[in-house]
Amino acid sequence: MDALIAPLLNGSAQGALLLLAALGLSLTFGQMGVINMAHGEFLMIGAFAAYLVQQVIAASNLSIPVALPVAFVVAGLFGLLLEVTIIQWMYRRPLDTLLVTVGVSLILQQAALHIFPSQGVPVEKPGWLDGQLNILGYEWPLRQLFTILLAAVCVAALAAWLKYTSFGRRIRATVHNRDLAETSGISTRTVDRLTFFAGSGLAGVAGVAASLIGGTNSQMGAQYIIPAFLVVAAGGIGQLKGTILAAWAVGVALSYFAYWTTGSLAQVLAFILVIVFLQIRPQGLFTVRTRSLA
Amino acid sequence: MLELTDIEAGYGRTRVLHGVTVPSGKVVAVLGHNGAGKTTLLRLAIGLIKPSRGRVLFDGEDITSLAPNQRVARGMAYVPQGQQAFGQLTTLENLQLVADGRRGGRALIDAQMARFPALEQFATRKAGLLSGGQRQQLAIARALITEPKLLILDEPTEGIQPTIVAEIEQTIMQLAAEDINVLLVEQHIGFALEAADRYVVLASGHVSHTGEGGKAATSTVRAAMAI
Amino acid sequence: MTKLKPWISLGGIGVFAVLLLAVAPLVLTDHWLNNVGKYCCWAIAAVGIGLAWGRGGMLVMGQGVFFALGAYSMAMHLTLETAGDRIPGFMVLYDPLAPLPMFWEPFRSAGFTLLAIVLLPVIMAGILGYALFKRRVKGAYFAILTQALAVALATLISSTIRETGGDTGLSDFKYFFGFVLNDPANKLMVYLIAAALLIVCVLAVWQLYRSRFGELLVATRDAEERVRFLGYDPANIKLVAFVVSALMASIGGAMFVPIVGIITPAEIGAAASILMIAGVAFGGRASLFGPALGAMAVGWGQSSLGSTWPDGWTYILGLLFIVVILFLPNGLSSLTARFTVRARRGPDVPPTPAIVAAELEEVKS
Amino acid sequence: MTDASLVVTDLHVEFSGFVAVGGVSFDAHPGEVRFLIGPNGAGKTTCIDAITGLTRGTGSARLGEKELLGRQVHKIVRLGIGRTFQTASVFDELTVLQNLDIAAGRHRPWTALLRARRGVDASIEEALEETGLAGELATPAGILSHGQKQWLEIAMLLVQDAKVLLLDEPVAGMSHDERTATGELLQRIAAKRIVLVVEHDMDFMRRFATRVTVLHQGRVLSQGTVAEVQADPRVQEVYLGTAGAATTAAMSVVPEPVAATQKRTED
Amino acid sequence: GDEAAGSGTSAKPSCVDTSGSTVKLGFLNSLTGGMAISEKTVSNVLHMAADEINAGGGILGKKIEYVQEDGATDWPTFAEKTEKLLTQDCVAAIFGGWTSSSRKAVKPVVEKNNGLFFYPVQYEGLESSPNIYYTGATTNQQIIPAMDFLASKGVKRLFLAGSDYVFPRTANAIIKLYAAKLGIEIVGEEYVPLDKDDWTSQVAKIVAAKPDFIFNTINGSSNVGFIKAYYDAGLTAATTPIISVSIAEEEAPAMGHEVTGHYASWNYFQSLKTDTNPKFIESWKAYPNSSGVTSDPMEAAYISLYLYKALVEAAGSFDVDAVNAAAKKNTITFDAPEGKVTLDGENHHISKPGHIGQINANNQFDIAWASDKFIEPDPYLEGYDWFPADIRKQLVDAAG
Ligand SMILES: Nc1ncnc2c1ncn2[C@@H]1O[C@H](COP(=O)(O)OP(=O)(O)OP(=O)(O)O)[C@@H](O)[C@H]1O
Ligand SMILES: Nc1ncnc2c1ncn2[C@@H]1O[C@H](COP(=O)(O)OP(=O)(O)OP(=O)(O)O)[C@@H](O)[C@H]1O
Ligand SMILES: NC(N)=O
Ligand SMILES: [Mg+2]
Ligand SMILES: [Mg+2]
Repeated sequence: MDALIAPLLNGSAQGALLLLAALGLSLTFGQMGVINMAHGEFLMIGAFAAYLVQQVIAASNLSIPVALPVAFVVAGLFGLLLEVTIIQWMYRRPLDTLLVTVGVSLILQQAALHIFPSQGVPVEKPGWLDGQLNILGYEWPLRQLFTILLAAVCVAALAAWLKYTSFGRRIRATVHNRDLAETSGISTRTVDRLTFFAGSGLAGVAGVAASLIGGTNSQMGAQYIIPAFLVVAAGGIGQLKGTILAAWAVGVALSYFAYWTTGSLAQVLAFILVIVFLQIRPQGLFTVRTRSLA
Repeated sequence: MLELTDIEAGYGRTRVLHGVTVPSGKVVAVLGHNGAGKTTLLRLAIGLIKPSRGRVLFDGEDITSLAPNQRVARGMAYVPQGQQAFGQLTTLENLQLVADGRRGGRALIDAQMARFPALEQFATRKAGLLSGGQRQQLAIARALITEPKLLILDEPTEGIQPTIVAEIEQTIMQLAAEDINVLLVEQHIGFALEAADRYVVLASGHVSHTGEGGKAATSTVRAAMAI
Repeated sequence: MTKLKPWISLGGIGVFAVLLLAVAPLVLTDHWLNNVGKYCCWAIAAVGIGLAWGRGGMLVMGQGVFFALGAYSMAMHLTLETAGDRIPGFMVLYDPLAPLPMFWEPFRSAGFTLLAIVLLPVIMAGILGYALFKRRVKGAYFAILTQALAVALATLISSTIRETGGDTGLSDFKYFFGFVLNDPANKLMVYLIAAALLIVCVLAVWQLYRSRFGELLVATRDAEERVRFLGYDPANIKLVAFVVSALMASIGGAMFVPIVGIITPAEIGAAASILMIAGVAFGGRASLFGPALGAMAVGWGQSSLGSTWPDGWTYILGLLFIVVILFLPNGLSSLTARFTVRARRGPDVPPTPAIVAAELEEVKS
Repeated sequence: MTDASLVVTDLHVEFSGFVAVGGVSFDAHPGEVRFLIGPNGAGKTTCIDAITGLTRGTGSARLGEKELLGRQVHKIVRLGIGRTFQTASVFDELTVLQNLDIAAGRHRPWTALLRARRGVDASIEEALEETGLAGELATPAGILSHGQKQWLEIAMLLVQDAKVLLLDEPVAGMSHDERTATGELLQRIAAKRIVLVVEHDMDFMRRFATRVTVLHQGRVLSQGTVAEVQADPRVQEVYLGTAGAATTAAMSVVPEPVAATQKRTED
Repeated sequence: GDEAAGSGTSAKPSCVDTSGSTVKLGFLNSLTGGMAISEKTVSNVLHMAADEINAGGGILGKKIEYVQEDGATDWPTFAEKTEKLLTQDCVAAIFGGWTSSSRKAVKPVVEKNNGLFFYPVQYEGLESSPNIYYTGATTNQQIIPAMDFLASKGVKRLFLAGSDYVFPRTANAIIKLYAAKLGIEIVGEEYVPLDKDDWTSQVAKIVAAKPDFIFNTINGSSNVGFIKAYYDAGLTAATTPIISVSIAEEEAPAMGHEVTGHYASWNYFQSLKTDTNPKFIESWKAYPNSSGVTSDPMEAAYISLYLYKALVEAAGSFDVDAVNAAAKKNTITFDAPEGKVTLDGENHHISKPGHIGQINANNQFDIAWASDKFIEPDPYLEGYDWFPADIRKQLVDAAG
């Protein structure tokens, strides 16, 4: 029983963390076309923000709920800074944003190594996350449940934001044709900044979740970036529901692979799975058809 | 309403416009051969490119350094050349985009849908899937929803079926009558001259001729274009 | 003027060849000559990236994969040459009784190894490229996918310690096709081979760039669908460039092994693959010399700045990425282009509209 | 002529339920400039898309003996079908000569690809003369004017030696003189090839069309000579806009269509 | 030990110049990249030791002038920098490294150039080189005591968790051999790449395997993820304790209270009561950029520089062959914070006390077990009959 149910539950939690990491990318990459390789470092910034909040509010029962919005804002502000200083000059060269942000990511990692203890810092989990939930005889860690709930809340908030506010339309319009959006009266600068803020902020929230699961150190962001991009790509760029499904699928697949093979091989197999999938459906799970030349 | 004075502009190191001045007027037509710089001039008027010399005045205000969206907020609207629409958004979303935040947004949309029935029919279709002419209608509707003081039109009838061309031409005439100013680029000199109270002929980025609308003989303009 | 042009490029290649093959061995210490040899290996891969990315618009972020094919082919051969008829030492502990893994056996043969260095990347890039390009995978998808492939391969090697040496990699080679590697004369020979191969690769792309294929490649980069309507299959055009670039990466990898004396998964993973791109971007992605010189410059920066200011180097490298891409999208070669006669045939790069078009689906019809 | 005619029979194109083209049949022959007209959204571009393999269509489109539907885009091109797009698409960064050279390339052996170009092919010289672009040989296509780009596209079809030229609104955005030049060019070209033009410029059509097919809502509404088609009341109603058009619900502003259309014809 | 430079021509004459008032030494650690997390401390403590030695008059009266190099968490870079330090900078010896992979990259280069490398981290043994001195534990000084400790606790079902690289893989190979001898069943073995934090799937397997102890050879920050996932699953020191060989005072704080009660096997702990330890701790705490706690790897790094000083002074020369000859006399000792260690001149390892510590609420270690005497280094496990002689022979042969 455990062999079937445990990977499913663990994998769902892994998928949820991946989703949190990918959610911001689905905005900045999926909607804006910016390939932000420093997204992982924004996640790291969120985790360090959680640590700093705990330095102020010692009781972790309280500090983590406080850390979530704080991490959102702090990481969001870093994103905003990146947008204003660099990205805003590059909207017409999406592939080049990839290279520029690789540079940003290097700098942020090294800065974190300088500023914080090199071994990393502890982020204490709140007491109310101690314990397990018994599901079909399997003791499922509460912390995993929390990751899933957090992801669900973020997805719902983001979806509502995109769907029920005019903002979603403006983002999509700006992505599609910047000049046309601008001459239609949309302040593309505002759209860009807000989108980037929100996307980076989501990375910060993911960072808090990650800080409860692994180490909080200068290297932590690096392990999320490529899986997160794969998830966004596999889901279909700009497709929220695709991203959700892909994250979950990758998480569960990783978990089953890890259960059947080894941790290292699971990583390889999951990557190959996504790569093969993208061969079959090069535009991801969900696609938008347009009447392009293609 | 809109005055462009001694404009010099271009792309990168290539200069396209050389000291172009466009006077204010109700309906101003800009005429010229392909590549004369008409589109460049309109892009400059709406703020998509910045002049290296010269000034742009709107309603007496110097807007030379304003971004396009700020100009739109001040009452300018722009229909670019080439049937442009937000392909990933539905027809309706294309219109909502500009109607958002305006009073009576829905009514404004309905009015335009009534004007262009194809838009009503394909309201939920992605604009990228519309035919060229349908997209052009959408572009004009999008501009009109903002209830502009000045409408900038770059070859608005290009690729439009004759019945609708007629309608668009009527619309332009009517807008002028409704106290909306128009800056128009048209290849159909006859119509342009009839609609315009002033016109400017561009040739290789220079103003080769200007005049009062209506009166000018088509042949004079043709001659000026060829310079 | 257009007649002169080939001679300018050829002259440049000639100067480059003299510097690498004659001047460098005379003026550099053994240590630095060896370093320059290492940069040459990266430069060989970079020349291929310039072809695929700069001219072909395919941002190949996983050249580490092909670098690895060459490098590990070579390393397995050198390991076996060193081990003689014994099983390589690192394998013993994990399973002392098991024989040499099957896929190692053929690498005992020098001929097979050389063939593998050439054929493995061609076959692999051929299959991969065919699948990707036929399915019209491009832009960011292509970049991320190739990158993921590099990560997957690096992880796979890391996790198969008995078969591949794992994270520690393969090292401690004593011979190179019969030559004793410790002998300075043989080291010099290995260096000269790498440098000569670099020149050959530059010559190869020089010819490709000035050929009709070069123009077609640029056309495909800028308007792939348009090319289709001229009766070409863009997939085939891209495939050729991709395969050639993979082959160059493999050759670079193969020479890296005897020069550096060790190959590990870190040299082929995401970071390494990106560093190769950095060099290309730095030098000028679509120019003839840019990728090679850029890769050598980044390599040099790493060895020298990395020494004088270890943690500072990371900041410098980061800033380099930012400043070059931001202000000099065509790399340093665009600076020199300002001083030379503009007699180029293919305009020098402008990555801008093409890639945007590939990325943000323009609705045209 | 039978061997080289383009015969489209019962062509259907559907987009997830929406019938864009619903059973269109027509044929086009060398020697004529065939026009395809119809209201916006009638399915003209979609017909061309289907013939050129850009969109999946059912029915049949044959060039001589060869069925075109179901083949890949580049294979259809190799059978001699060439097209232009509603928006000009040339290789902006390549010169006019390079553009043409690439277009001419598919007739060369692949080994020629690996060599640099020496001199200018005769076919290219000819096309340059024909389209009046001879002076722009070394100009990057990106900085050509709109009209010149359209001509370059046509020139590319010529060097490609296309047997069929499908031109989607080739004179849109051109000035009167340029239109005349283009029309004359098309007439010359049509002597040896099949030319099919989609256009909304009725003046242009009147001057240069030999035969006209009118599409409406994905079907053939009318077919015949210019005079026949113009006289067809259904065509007038849905497209040309004579008296009948005024009653079309399309009008929120009641226009004077006759006057307007005539004005257009004047210039 | 094995023979020197392998095959081929012998190295060029050394370019080391100690005629002046200083001696150049090379410090080589990863200051960037993933391993900087751990290695920065080692690098820092080397600086402290150099400062101390200089303050005390230097080595043979010559002040240490060090050349710092960054290995950048990249093994070929370790090789390149080693070569550079030896042939360009002409240093008399090199100190540093952390992962076994980095050491394996350095080894052929120091051997080829007949240089000296001092390696300060516990490792998997089965190695020795005339050009390397090992001041961290070999397996019989850390892993075997840990296994004995487990046996004494009556452990029957052991689970092995490690990072996926040479040290954990080799260590576990040895652990499995010894466990068989001890009658401990290995109920599972899991590896996760060094740069991955997520251990949830593997912990689920641990839960399913129902071990009564975990042997942890995970390195680096991956440990944090492991401990967290472990705690989440409801596994604690009370139910299923872990014994680690790479969690020390430096690492434990990043794991908070969730690591409390688990064990680690080391030679040195900050809590050791030796004569020299208080001063060491005090100096370190006062040293700029120090992390405030002392740990085994940094202590071993500290030892390495002093051991070199002792060697050179015994030899009366910086010459590599002279230093090695001095070592052969087996008289080199150093009064280290872990106690008085003695250098084995044959295998270039040092004797060390064995200790098992249990992590307390302050993330310090309470000593749970101590060896009654210093354990002599035995890298090839020659004194252990359960280690197959044929493997040993093959390994020695393969090493050349
Ligand atoms: N993005 C650009 N970069 C460089 N040059 C450009 C660019 N856009 C236009 N040009 C050049 O500027 C000149 C004027 O172009 P513009 O589009 O303003 O002409 P136009 O009068 O609108 O022509 P048309 O009637 O064909 O639309 C042309 O020579 C054109 O090639
Ligand atoms: N890929 C598609 N998916 C859905 N609908 C489509 C698609 N392509 C075209 N259509 C629809 O099919 C109809 C025919 O379009 P088409 O572009 O062929 O018209 P057209 O006759 O060329 O019009 P125009 O003169 O305006 O260019 C239109 O209603 C259009 O919206
Ligand atoms: N020796 C180690 N811990 O790698
Ligand atoms: Mg224009
Ligand atoms: Mg059309």
